[in-house]
Order: sequence, then structure tokens, then C-alpha cells
Amino acid sequence: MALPRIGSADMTIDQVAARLKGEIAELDDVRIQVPDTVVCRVDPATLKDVAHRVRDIEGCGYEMLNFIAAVDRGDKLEAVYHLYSFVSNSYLELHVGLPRGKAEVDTVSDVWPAADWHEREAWDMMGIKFLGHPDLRRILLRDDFVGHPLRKDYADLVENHPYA
Amino acid sequence: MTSDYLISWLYVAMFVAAGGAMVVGILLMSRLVYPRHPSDEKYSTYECGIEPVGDSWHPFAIRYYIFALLFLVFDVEAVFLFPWAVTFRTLGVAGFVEVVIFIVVLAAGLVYAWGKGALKWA
Amino acid sequence: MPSVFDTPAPDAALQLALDRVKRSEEEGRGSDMEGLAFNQVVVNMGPQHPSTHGVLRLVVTLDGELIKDVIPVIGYLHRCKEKLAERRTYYQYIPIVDRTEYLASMNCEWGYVLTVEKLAGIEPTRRVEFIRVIMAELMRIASHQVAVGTFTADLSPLGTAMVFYTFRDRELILDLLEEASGARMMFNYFRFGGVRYDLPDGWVEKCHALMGKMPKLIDEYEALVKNNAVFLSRCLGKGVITQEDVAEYGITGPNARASGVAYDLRRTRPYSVYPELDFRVCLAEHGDVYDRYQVRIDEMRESVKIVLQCLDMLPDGPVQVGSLRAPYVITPPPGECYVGQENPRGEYGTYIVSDGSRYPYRLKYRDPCFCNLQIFPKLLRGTKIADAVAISGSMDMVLGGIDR
Amino acid sequence: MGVTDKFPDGFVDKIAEKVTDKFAGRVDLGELRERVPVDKVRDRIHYPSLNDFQRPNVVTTTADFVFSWARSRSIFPFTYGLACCAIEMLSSGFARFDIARYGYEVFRPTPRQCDLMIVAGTVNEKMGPVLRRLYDQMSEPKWVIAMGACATSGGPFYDGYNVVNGVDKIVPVDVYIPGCPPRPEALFQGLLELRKKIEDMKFVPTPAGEATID
Repeated sequence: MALPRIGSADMTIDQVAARLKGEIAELDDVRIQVPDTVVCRVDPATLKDVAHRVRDIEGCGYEMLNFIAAVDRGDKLEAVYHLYSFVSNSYLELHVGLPRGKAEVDTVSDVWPAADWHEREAWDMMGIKFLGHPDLRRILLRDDFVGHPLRKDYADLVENHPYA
Repeated sequence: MTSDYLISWLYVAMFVAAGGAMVVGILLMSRLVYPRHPSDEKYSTYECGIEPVGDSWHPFAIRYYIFALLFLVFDVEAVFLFPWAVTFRTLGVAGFVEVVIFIVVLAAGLVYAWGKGALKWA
Repeated sequence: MPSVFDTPAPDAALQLALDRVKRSEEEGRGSDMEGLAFNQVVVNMGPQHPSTHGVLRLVVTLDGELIKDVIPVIGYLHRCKEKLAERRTYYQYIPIVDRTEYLASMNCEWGYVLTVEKLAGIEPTRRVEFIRVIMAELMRIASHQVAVGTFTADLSPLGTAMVFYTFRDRELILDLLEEASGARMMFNYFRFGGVRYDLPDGWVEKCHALMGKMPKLIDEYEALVKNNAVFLSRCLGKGVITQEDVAEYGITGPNARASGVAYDLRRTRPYSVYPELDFRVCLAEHGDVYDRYQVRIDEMRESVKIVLQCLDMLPDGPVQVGSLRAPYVITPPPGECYVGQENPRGEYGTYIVSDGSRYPYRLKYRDPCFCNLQIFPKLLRGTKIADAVAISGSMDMVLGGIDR
Repeated sequence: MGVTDKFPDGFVDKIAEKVTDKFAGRVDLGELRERVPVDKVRDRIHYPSLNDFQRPNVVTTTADFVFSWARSRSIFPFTYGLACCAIEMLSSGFARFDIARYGYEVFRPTPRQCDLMIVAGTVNEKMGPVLRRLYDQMSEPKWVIAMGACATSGGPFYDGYNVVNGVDKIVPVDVYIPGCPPRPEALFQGLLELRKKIEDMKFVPTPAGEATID
């Protein structure tokens, strides 16, 4: 089936934000980052359900996942899901805060298959475990690499490097 | 009378001896010169830089055999065409017609194989 | 010293492939050949392979000539760019961004500089906008020339001739870029709110002359392979990407436009002066290997038109906002921001989180090839090895971007 | 001395029986791994070689002249492009800069058929063992050129947690080429440096302390 023409539902970004806020209650602190991005926070427990509903809203469904950025906010880790909607031609950022010790969240690779590698990279670089991910392996680093380098408290030990 | 007959065989013998000597000479000379550092890593199988896993001693798909067979037929045909091509001018039209028949027969074989789907993989 | 003969421990990807083969054999799906028990071979189209155009490794499970399963393994060129962002000031980081997609470094610099300018609220002058568009479109032509050249080189004998044509013309473009910025590939030319040097005098006429010649050169490329039976038979109908795949796998750039999705950031999310330029978004409808090649050829022609328009509309004015000293030390206010930019391979952008200091707090790349590569297993299952080479060539992967 | 009587008795027919099993059913040949250790056989046979001479004489010096001239003029480089330097190496192979002027244009993809490994790009720790194995699989005489700042010392990514700071930590390097990426002309200068190095290779070096005429 063909994708909708881009920007066919010509809604302004405020209408999109209002629509999202009305349709999905779990999004809190919905704000707009001019000119085209709706930013909001989501609770990790309800992420999978929100993901399904965000993708399937008719009118401004977010069919494409751009990337998942894992950010180390010091006290907690944060996974930023950056989505794009063809119909309303707008971006949506879901910020999911995770406790530093047990950083676990449900996978969204069944909602957007593109998430498969992004989640593996977030696991590899930041150590966020995605429950239910089909094949959570390291993607960029060696299989026997110890630690998650993008964490702020990552200590670069010499034993970790065969050719140091 | 028999001497020039023998002499012509002498030429053939000399030709074969020279060829053989050249091959053996080159092989020996290369052994005389090349640096030899045999090591296990050097003799490991090359697979794009990764250590291959698993045994390569297992039966391959049968279709490779059919492709090899077809190749063999047409390779031999090419071998037969070389001497004909050398003496092409002296053979005249009769030689040409014979070769055309030879090629047509083999082409029929190819058409049959093609029709039976031997060339299609799956 | 481990002897060659004891079987080495396979790494994770190889082990995964071997387990899948074992499982498929236990379930009796060993091989599609009617009843003949030929087991499947797991082979590496490894990091060092002429047709993967870089250090991409595909663990391929083969059943004779047919590919049963492909597991891409990346990371052989991972240079820790996102960690280095935390140790370089915004200004020092520009050369590192050049080296992510080394075939289109002008566009990568622009992707990074756009985000930092939006974060820091810097507005470049009009002349700079036009210079940036010219440089980016020239780089798009050069990048597509490499992509199309190496792609056809793998496929047909006449295609190998095409590589020589495309690289010969790419040198002409690199001469222009070198004259303007001083380097052939890694330019370090963009600054926040400006560019490093103004265009040398006589450059505009040279660029005009080359762009005048370029359409004829592009026709030369097409003429080589347009009705070449070997090339067409290997490209038509192979490796089809449907429109759902584009949305599901987040595919952008020529690979998406070949399937008819009109997602071109220069039109859907216009930045800089693109709204004032008229150019066509090149689309195709089947999304197979030939369409991806055709879209790249059309985009080269469109880029020539864009450069010609920009050369005519090039205003005068300063090339650097504020004094030359200002851009060296940038401390954008705390916050985060992402601006996508149309790179020859897709949507390229950096998501930057800044905490008000001189160093970015966190920098994440949105790399087009990383997302485009995810559809490889789906595309390659069930095809033959020869098609795998054609499909991987048509996806135009640059491993510097994938591995970051 | 036939090959078979070197084995313990019954070993050969064990192999024969195993092989027939292999083709009859699916007998795993795993335990045949410890068949005759090939390197032991190779080392025992000693072929005469030019290196056996203690002092250079007219034979080795003419051989030096001929072989160093032949080797230095036609080296087969190994297509081992990693990153941005690979694109410069690629464009040095085409019409404008034309590596063929020096005789090095035959880029071989397999390590077996090449003499020179141009490491063009950054080597990281996941690529290290692969690079070492490819270097081992190349046949002597072989040389390595570290092209670009990344291969020489890690380049702009020297402080990356995953980057090997210089290829010489993995393989012995003959020529280093600075630049990031070095222009094709710089690559050619590196190749000419290597040519000088190959030209004064000798089969039998003159013993230390002996005066040489040339």
C-alpha cells in the first residue's frame, strides 16, 4: 500500500500537539520545539502501549522512527525516540527516563522494525537493556569489550584494549 | 629415405624436451630464489579475514555438476576448433561446411539443455 | 600458538548463523532441493571484500547459489566519534564530522553546522547560504558519481568503463572544491554562521563552465549502460523496496525515492535557501536496483540545475557573521536540538544535547546508511549471490557513517 | 620411502574406511584433524637456495640486481581500503593520477596474490585480528605501507577508546605516508620510497665490517 502523501493533513504543529495530548493521556509535559517538533516525556512502563497508539493515530500517525538517542543525564539515563509522521510532516520526540542502575525498557522493534539496530546500539554504547528484543548483541564494539563507553562514568581500562 | 623420417621425429623430440626442460627449470629456479617462511597462519584458509568455521568436506549441490558438464562439452569443442582455425584457408569450403555441422550438432545439445531448464538454478 | 587445524571459536554473529542452520536442519527444512540432503554453508562476505565497498561483513548462509539468510556485522570502522564529541569544543569537532560520510563531507559539515546554529541562534548571511548550497550540490554530484561508478563496475564489463568516466569528472569537481576550500576531500570549510574563505575570483566562471559541460557528461554515463543487456538483466526487478519498507525501516534518500516516497528534506523540511530554488524531486516507482541507479543519475542533473541557479543568484556581502574571532568559542545555551539535512545517501543530522559549556554534552548522529542497511537481510533472502552484489552496490553504503 | 609406511600401522586404512563412510552417510571427519602435521613434512625437506652462500659472489649479486629490479618495478597492491584514504587510493588508480605509471595498478583483492598491503584508513580493535590474519596470509616477500595519519598513529581519532594508535602495533610497517587523507601524489611518493627500499634488498648481505666496492 502506498504511503500517504507528505503533509497531506495540513495541520499546524500546535494542532498536532493538541491532537496528541488529547488522544494519548500518558504523554506529559508536551511542548513544541519550533518549527516542527513536538517534545514530550513518557513513562517507561507505558512506552510500548504509547508507541502502538502513536503510530496508529489516523490523521497524524508517526510511521517512521528516525533514531533512538541514549543520553546519560547524570542521575538517570534517557532514551530519546525521534519519530517522523508522513501525513503531518512533523517530528515527535519521546523522552523516556530510566534509573541508572537498572536501565530496562520494553523494545519497540515490533512497532518499528527500524528500532532493532538502534536499540542494539543503545545497549552497546549506553547499557540500556531492551526487554523482548529479538537479538540484543553488541553491534559496534568487539564481542569481548567490557563496559559501555558512552556512559559518563566509563573508565577506559588498559586491559580492555588488546593493542594498547 | 628413412633418415629424414627419423629426423622429423627428432624435431618433435627436441621440441618436447625443450618444453619440459623449460618448465622444470623455471620451477627449480624459483625454488632457488623465493624466501620460504612456512607458518600455520599462512596456510590457514582465506575467508575475507575471518577464521572459517565448519568443515568444507561435505556434498555440494547437484546443480554445480550439471554446469560443470556443460562447460566441459563446450571446452572440448573449442579445443577441436583451434587446429581447424589454423588450417582454415587450406581446407576450403568443404572444411568450413564440416565445422558448421560440428557446431550445429553441439548447439542443438545446448538448446536441449536450455529447454530442459539445466541452465536455470532453482 | 593455536594450530590452524583446531576449529577456532566462532564469534557471536557466526555462532548465531550456525545455530539457525542447525535449527533449520532439525526441522527438516535443510534444503529446498527436492529430498537431497545438502547442508547449508555459512560463509563470510567479510570485512575485506571487493564488492562490499568498505569494511561491511555479511555472514551469509548459502544453499548452493541461493542465499538463505544474511547477518550484517558492522563496527569494523567504529572510531568512537560520539565519545570524541565530549572532548572537542564545537569548533574543533568540525573535522571529525567531515570524516563520518567521507564521500560527502561538505553535506555532513552542513548537517552539523545547521544544528549548532539553530542551538546557538546564529543566522548566516545570504551569500553564505548560497555558497553552502553550491558546495553541497557539487558534493552531491561527486558522491553520486562514486556511487554510480562503483555500482556499475561490479555488474557489467561496460560498467567498469563507466567508473573511469565518473572518476575523471569527479576530479574536475574536486579541483573546484579544492580551489575554494583548500582540500580535496576533508574540507573543514563550514563555520558557525559562515564559511572559512570567500570564493576566489574567477571561481564562479569556472564553476559555470563545468556545470555547462556536466549534463553532456552525464548523458555519456547513461549511454554506456542504458541498453546493455547484461546490466539490465542484473538490475531490473531485483532487490525491490516497497513503500511500507521505507516507513518501517526508516529508509531515506535515493533508496526511498526510488520506491516513490517523495521524502526529500530539501522540499519537505526546507532549510537554508532551498525554497527559493526550483528543482524537481526525482522519483521512480518500482524501487528495484535499476530505479535506485536511475534516481541517482536524475539527481545529478537536478543538482547541476541547482548550482547554475545559485551561481546566478549569488549576492555580495560578508562571508562570516560577526568578527572572525567569534565563531571559535561557541557556548550555546543548555538544551537539545535536531535538524535533518539531505545528504546524498539520505537524511543526515546530529542530535546535540548542550549543557551551556564549550563542549557538546552528547552528540548523536542520525546516519542514513545505518538505517538503510537494516533492510539488507530482508532484501537478500532468497536471491542469488550475484544479485546480492548488485543489491549491496545499489544501496550505496559508506561505512564511515554506519560505524561512526 | 613411500608415504604410507611412515604412518602407524592401520592408520591409512582407517582413513580409507572413514572416507567411504563420509560419502556413504554423514560421518563427521572431525577426528581426522590430527592427520599428518603438514609443517613437519615441509621443514624436513631442504631445497638448495641462494641464501645458503655465506659471502656474496657473482651469482648472488647478479641475482640481486635482476630480482630487485623486477620486484620493485611491479608490485601487486592489496585492495585493503578501510576509510577515507581508500577513496584517495581509489582515485589514484584512475585516469587523472594513474598509479599505472609506476607499475602498481594491479590491485588484487586476495592476500595470496599480492605483495604490498596499503593500510588505507583507521584500524580499530575489531579490525586488528583481521588485519593480522590477512598480513600472515600474504606470501613473502611482502611489504606494508601505512597510508594516512590514522594508520600511522590513530590520526584525528587517537584518543578513541576503540582505535589502535598506529598499524605498527599489529604488523611491521615499511613506509609511513602522512596526510589525512594524503593526496594521490603523496601516495606515489610513498610507493617510490618503498621502491628504493626494495632495490637494496640482497640475497646474501655483505658480512659486517667488510668493505663494499659500490
